[in-house]
Amino acid sequence: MHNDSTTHSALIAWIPLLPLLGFLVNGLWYALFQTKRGSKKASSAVTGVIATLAIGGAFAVSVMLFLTLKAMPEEQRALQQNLFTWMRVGTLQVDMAFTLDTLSTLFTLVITGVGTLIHIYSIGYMSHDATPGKFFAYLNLFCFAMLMLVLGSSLPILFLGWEGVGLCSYLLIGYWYTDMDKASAGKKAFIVNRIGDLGFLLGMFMIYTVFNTLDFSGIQAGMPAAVSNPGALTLIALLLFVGCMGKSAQIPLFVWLPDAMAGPTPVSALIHAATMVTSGIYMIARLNFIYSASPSALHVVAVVGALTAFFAATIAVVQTDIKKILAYSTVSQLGYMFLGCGVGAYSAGVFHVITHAFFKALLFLGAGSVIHGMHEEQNILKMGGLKSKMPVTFAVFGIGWLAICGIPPFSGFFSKDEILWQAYASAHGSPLLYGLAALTAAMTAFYMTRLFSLTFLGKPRFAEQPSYSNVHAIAKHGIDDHGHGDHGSESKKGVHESPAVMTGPLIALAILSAVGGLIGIPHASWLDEWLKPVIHTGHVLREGVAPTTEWVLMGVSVTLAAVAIAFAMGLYRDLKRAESLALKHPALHKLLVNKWYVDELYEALFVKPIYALSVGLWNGFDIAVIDRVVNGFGRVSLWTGQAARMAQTGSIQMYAFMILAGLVASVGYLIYGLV
Amino acid sequence: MAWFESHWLSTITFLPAAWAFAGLVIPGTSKGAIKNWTLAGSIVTFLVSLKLYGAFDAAGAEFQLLENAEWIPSLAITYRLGIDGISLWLILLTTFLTPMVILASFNSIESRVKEYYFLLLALETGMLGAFVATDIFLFYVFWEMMLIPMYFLIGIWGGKDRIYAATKFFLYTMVGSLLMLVAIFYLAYQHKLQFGVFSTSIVDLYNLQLASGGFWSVQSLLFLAFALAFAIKVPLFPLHTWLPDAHVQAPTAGSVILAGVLLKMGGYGFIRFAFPLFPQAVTYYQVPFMILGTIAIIYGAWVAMVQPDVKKLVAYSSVSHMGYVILGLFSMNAIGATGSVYQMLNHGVSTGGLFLLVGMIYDRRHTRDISQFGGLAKTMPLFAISLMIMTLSSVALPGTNGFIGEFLILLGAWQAVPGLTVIAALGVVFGAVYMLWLVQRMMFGPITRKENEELTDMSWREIAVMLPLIVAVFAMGIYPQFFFNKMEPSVNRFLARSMPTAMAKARPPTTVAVTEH
Amino acid sequence: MDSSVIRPELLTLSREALAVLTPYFWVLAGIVITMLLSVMKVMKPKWPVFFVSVAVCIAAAVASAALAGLPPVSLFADMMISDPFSNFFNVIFLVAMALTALVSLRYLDEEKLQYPEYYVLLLLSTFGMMLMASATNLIVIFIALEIMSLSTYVLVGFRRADRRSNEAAMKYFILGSAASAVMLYGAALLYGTTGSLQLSGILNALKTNAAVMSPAFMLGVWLTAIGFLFKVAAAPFHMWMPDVYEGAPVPITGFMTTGIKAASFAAFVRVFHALGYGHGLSEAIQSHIHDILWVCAVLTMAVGNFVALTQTNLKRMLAYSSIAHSGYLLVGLLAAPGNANGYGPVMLYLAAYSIMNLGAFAVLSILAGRGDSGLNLHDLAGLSQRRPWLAFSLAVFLFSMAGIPPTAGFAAKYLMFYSAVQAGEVSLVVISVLCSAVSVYFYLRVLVYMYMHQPVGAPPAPRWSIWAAGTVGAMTVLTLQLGILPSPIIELVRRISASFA
Amino acid sequence: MPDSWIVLSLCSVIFFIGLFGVLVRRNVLILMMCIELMLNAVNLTFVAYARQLGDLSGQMAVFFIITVAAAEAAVGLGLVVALYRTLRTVDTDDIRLLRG
Amino acid sequence: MNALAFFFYLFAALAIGFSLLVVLKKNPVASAFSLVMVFFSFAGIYALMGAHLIAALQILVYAGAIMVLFIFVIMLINADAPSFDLGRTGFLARFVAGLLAFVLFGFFVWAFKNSPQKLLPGRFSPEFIEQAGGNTRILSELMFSEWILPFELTSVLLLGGIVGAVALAKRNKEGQGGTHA
Repeated sequence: MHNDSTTHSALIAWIPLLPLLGFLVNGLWYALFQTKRGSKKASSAVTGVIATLAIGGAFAVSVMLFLTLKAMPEEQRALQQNLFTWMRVGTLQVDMAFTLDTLSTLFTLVITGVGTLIHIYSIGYMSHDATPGKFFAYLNLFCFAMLMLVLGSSLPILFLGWEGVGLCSYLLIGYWYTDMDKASAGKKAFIVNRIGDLGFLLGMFMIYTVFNTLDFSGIQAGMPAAVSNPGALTLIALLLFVGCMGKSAQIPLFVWLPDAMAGPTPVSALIHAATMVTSGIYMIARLNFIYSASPSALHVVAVVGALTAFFAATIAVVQTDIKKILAYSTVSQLGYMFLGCGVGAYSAGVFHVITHAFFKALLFLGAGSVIHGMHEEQNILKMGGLKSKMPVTFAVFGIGWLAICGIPPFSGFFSKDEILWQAYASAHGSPLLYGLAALTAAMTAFYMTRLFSLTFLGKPRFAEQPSYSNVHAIAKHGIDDHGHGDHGSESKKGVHESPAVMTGPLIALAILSAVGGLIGIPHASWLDEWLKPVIHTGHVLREGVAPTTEWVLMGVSVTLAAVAIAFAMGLYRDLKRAESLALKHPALHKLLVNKWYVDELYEALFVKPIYALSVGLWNGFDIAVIDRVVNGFGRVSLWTGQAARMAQTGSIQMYAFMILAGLVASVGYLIYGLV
Repeated sequence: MAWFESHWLSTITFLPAAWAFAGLVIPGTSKGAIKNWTLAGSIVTFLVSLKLYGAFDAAGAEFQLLENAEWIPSLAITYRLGIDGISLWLILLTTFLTPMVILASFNSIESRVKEYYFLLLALETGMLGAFVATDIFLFYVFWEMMLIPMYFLIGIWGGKDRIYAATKFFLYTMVGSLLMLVAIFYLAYQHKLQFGVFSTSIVDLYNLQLASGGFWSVQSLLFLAFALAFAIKVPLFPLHTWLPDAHVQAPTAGSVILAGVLLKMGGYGFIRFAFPLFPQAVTYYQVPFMILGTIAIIYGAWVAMVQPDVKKLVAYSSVSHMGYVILGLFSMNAIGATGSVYQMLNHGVSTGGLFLLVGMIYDRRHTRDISQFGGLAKTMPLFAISLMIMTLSSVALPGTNGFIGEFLILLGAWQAVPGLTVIAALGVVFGAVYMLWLVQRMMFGPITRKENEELTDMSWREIAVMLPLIVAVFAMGIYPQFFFNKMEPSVNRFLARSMPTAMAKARPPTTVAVTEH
Repeated sequence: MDSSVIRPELLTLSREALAVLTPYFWVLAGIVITMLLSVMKVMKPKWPVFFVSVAVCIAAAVASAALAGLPPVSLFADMMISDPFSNFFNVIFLVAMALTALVSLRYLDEEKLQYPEYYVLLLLSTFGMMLMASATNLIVIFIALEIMSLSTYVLVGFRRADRRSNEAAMKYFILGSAASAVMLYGAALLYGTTGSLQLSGILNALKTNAAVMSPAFMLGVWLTAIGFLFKVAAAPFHMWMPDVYEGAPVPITGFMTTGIKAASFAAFVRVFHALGYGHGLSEAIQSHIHDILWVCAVLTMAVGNFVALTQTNLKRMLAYSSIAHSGYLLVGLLAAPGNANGYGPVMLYLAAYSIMNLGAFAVLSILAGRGDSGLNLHDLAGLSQRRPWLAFSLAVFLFSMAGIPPTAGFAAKYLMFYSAVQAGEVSLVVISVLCSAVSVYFYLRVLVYMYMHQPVGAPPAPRWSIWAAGTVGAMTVLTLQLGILPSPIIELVRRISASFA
Repeated sequence: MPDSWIVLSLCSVIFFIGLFGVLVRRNVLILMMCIELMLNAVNLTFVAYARQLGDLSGQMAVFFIITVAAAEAAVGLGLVVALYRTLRTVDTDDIRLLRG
Repeated sequence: MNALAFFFYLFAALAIGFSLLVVLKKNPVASAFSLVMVFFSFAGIYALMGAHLIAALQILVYAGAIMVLFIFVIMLINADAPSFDLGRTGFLARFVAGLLAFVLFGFFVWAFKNSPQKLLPGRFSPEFIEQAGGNTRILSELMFSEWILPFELTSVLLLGGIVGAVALAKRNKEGQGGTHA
């Protein structure tokens, strides 16, 4: 058994290494043979298959190890692998070591599983791209980093993955770099994340000063001693949460995520919906013992989560870009997850991570399929009636829609309801939080329905022939980005269903979204059981909360969702009424359309002032002061020289006079000394 | 052969110079021959210097591969060489970078080739000498001799304002080092007073007991004299203004050597001399210097952000990065110090690489104005990849060398002065801002100028220049332990020396503090 | 008849006295022979005169070097002494003289000044210098100084048809005579207050009789000092120097910067020593004279370096730099009593300075055009391409003057400031090094023109001669050699100054 | 015979008159005369001291100084002649070419 | 006030007066002749002090040789025209120069007054000189014994003077170089 587990432990490294391998193969291939001018572009099939095999292999290993874990007795469900010592300086010791426990195994499964599907999907989606090698290399690199993040057995390793995924999202958002907006979107994502990472770093330092180690096991071991110092723990928890804000797009650092939709849709699905953005929840779940030890920190997490959920939902209500809507809904759902963690229901948060991974990936890929079919059209106002045009997409999208709206028995219902219940009932929860969450749930249902109906139902609101925007799109993207080099010929066929290679993964995800919730049926939650070794905190109810209330709330949320759906269905049967509604509250509408002017605010508060300050420092201090002082020394010396030159008049009398003056002065001093 | 066995350091130090003199026989007209000869020389030096890695035993004595010969007995000046785990890596860095800059200059330098390569090799000897010297006078001699070739490299093959830049560089450094010279006299004399004999050997000077406490104390003044010289070299805010000019005007090789090695002289000087010689003074000035380092980090990053000239941008980024070095050194703990030493190596690799890349693009477009570029990733993908990798190393992405250095430095500084570290850590963000913005402006977006459309990608020669650096970036990022293993004992010794408590001193600053309160 | 008045024994020279006098005899013989050659018109005197003067110098130099080891011998009733100190300086003078002759040969041809008197005067002034270094009687020192000066006045004005040369000579003469009058007045006061003109007598009087230390004595000390300060061009008595150096023929300028400076310092050292500086005899001398000299040194360094920044004529720039170097030498002089090396640093510095300066002026005399034209900075533009080795040598000399390793100048400065710090003159040393940091700028400027500018116009064809080129080469090698291995000469000067004090 | 300090003061009067002359006159010949004045003052000092010291080396000194003065005058006047040849002037205001 | 003193003051007055004339006279010739007068009065003082040989030399060498040389040159370059160069020195310059000179003079006088002569007199007392054969004899004897070196050196010095004068004064053979500015 033990021997067996060690042999299995040796496999852990392969989970991240396989994608890394895929990255190297594709990347080097690309660098060596695809960069020469005029070299024939590789087909997305070859590179795509390589990449898919890499991630697929990782998935296989994950499954195998998952089964191994499952086979092990509950209390010792954890596999360790230590590759080598990364840094050993003074008392600091960081090993390049992996831990596969019940928490990380879930994440590896989701990452590799969903990842595989998205890879497959991308083969079709990127078929027209000029540099698929690059794309798949990046995708694999991302999976590698993400897996490092969840497998690392110490904070620095986690941070390695943490920043690695940030890098990949930067690269993939700016994948179509010839478009300056997309490039800047990538930069924005990286930098906002960096701000979060700053908090993460400081959190790590704080942990090191308190626990004198950065290993999760070590930290956990140090907890008993550390609880005596709640202030430090709170500080740690909050600093780390700043990191989560960045990575998981919470207030105030969420601004990058909507822009991140500039990337190819599979990227949005994988990175900005399913995996990367949830790493914040992973970390909190991972360090749940710290958070549990600091109620105030927990409360902050909960409040921020709830507010983010609500805030993002409000914006999503009025967006018209299909991907933007999904993006904001992602932010909102992430808020849910943090709310869950914030009320101490870590497993609920993790649960929602998993279900959300399923249905949000599904929704994004569906949207991608729509966009693909609509030739780069992303504005839902220009869609409609796609039900008939792309039935498969319609069907799977529908499932995703129901899932996110929280309609039983779809996965979203269970996870979201768990969170709602905990928000109300948990020791850290409160009716207020619940109310906000429930309201958000309703709004979610509303805007998702809006999206769904405007896209698939009703009559088409677009010309059969490629609209101007398509041509525009081509012109904008040029030949090498999201391809459609042969757009003209394709557009003859007009709007069309996507190929099987894309619909296949969609169907798979649809099934998952449908049944995924079953792992967390209330009171029979396999997930809670499974996570016990990592998340010890059972659900303690607030006193005065009757267990039966749970069923009531369940009913309430379902009703809310249903009502919202119905309302939206009715409202968006024809756009006129919807717009009239918008016109009734122009100010509010404007505010929401412009996303509460948050970007503008940051621009005015930070970007512009710092830039101006820097220019000022450069011209006003570096050049005008320091350098002037430095050169001033030289200039003064020269002046001194010139002045001294004045005496050198060339007249003997002058020189003799100087001699006499010197005589008088010196003799005077002598006499003075003698007197 | 036996002679070599006992004189590895002399061999390595003077090999380049000897090679250069031998190269003088090649007629100046046959440029190819000169280039290849020089390249061969630098590579041979590198290979020989690899021997040091094996020869140096981390568990062994403080200074190893010792050489000790009479030089100026009348002044008790000896020819003393030796390396410890810190200078070992700086030496290897030097010998590692030199072949690359030589290779990089093959196409960019066409006039007065012979002098150029002669000076490059002479410069290498100067730098190596400064790193191996364990006699402070010998160190000073090499330290000054380094200036001369660099002065000519900037002044002859530099850009438009090369003469201004070269003179500024020379004078700036001279002023600092002359005051250090006075301090050296004083130290040697102190040794005479305390031990009866003059000595300039640092292992002897380490034993000096110097009065401390307050600004006017001997230690503080001497420390400031040394610190001035080294701070100028580092360069530490606000003494950095020579750097942008020198970098912008210098030819590529000059910039790389300047950033890669010469700046390290400053940090190395602190480690080897300023800290162990004046422990109390170091404690006394710890916070001020950490503050200066922090300012340098933020200030350098901000000013770099708004530079229109890409080379100037990289130059200011050096100011920022070397600010980390100072911060880490003055945090006075193993983590910070190790991080600083490592950061020096990183900076040599990453900034060196950046300057090389800038040089490549300059050779093609003869401009360094960022606004002249844009969308280059399309025409020169390999260049884009290299630039991206160097950028990542420079923004300290985990997995690259930069992260190790900055992580350790900040962690060390956190343990010393947490509040300051919060500010310094902002440099991590701003570093990302200016580097990524640079990449975006140069590489991304549509191609706006048609000169950029026909640019050729990196040639095989240029790939050969960059590849070792790229490998180094990741190797150092993934397995730093390889370097730490040799460094650790030396760093610990250095810290033990620099701790005022380590030696019973006339007036420990703690008592001063007590009396002041 | 009181026989105590006449002392015939003083009229006979002992064997060893003759032995130690050989260098002087060599030079005297040279003077006589060259004069005879110049007056009798049997042949064109150029070559014989040249060879004779060089030969005697070499012979005398060898003799002095050989004598340098011997213990001091005082001659002519203590009027002069032949000790290692004097012989060390004799070597400097004689070498300087020989090299000047070598450099001058072609120069005089080009300038159409090939008169034998030139060499006679050179020898005469060298003779004067030698005596200055060895005289131990104020009057003898004065006469020696006059021998040196008179012939130098003439040499400065040797380009008789050139108004600059004339002007320089006239200025030098007027101010020089005035200065020597001042110095003589000082001598008179010293005589009056101590009752002796012998240095030994003065020192003896000081030591035995406290009453000697009177205001008049102090005036005497200081006026005498001023005489020397004038000769070494210490501020504020320096102002004659730039004009004279610029007006004089290049080789003569080189000769003056080395010979006259060294001779004056040699005599200065002797007199100062005799006047009790550093014997702790009197607070007045120790502190006040020290203070005044301190100020003088600072002024000198400052004026020399700062004004040199503004110069564009190489000759004049080097003149100012020579002033600055006098300042450094004064530092050494001040510090001498306080440190173990005594006057060694001063001697080493003078030696190193002579070497690099002779080299530099040799280069200039090769570069100079008619009437010493073509010595402006821009005339040097691109020299490194036209004359790489000439440029290299000049660069070495300039680096040496700036005190950058590994050159003689650095070794000398090192020993000098090193000793000064030991003597507790830290503030003075700091000022000095800052001044030399300033000096780096104008030395570098020459390099900038030589190496970093492209040639402009057609500069005068260099006046090559095997002799001049040899001189430059030798001095370059010597500069570097002293810089890299200074130990032997440091040992030497130490021994000498020990024996001297 | 009056006190020594009176005699010495006489000497210094003459000396400084000479020095003053050097400062205010422009004619080279007169400058040289002023210098002769200074030398004479020195001579007198020597003699005065010699007398009061009862020592003859002072007078010896004067003897030599006179000789030196003669030689100096010879050379100086030679210079004046040479100068006059080239510049046709003996006025120091006309020899201010070298300056700065 | 005895005769010695009287004559001393007389000569002193003459010396001062004429030396002032030397400085102030416009015409070089006039200055030259006043200088001669100064020399004579000095010779007188020397005589008063018993330095007979010096007095004689003063007349011979100075008044005789040197001054003749001066006059000769003045005539040679016909510089005997009165030159108003004194006027060209600004009043301020003259004033400051005079002031400084006077201050310095003050210093010296102070110094002389405060430097009492405490040395015991040497062996050459007047009576000793008398019985040893007189000032001149003793001087010459000293000159050829103790002072032999300076004596010889003066010969070299004069030699140098001659050579120098010749080198300067002799006409150029070939049209010699140099820049006639």
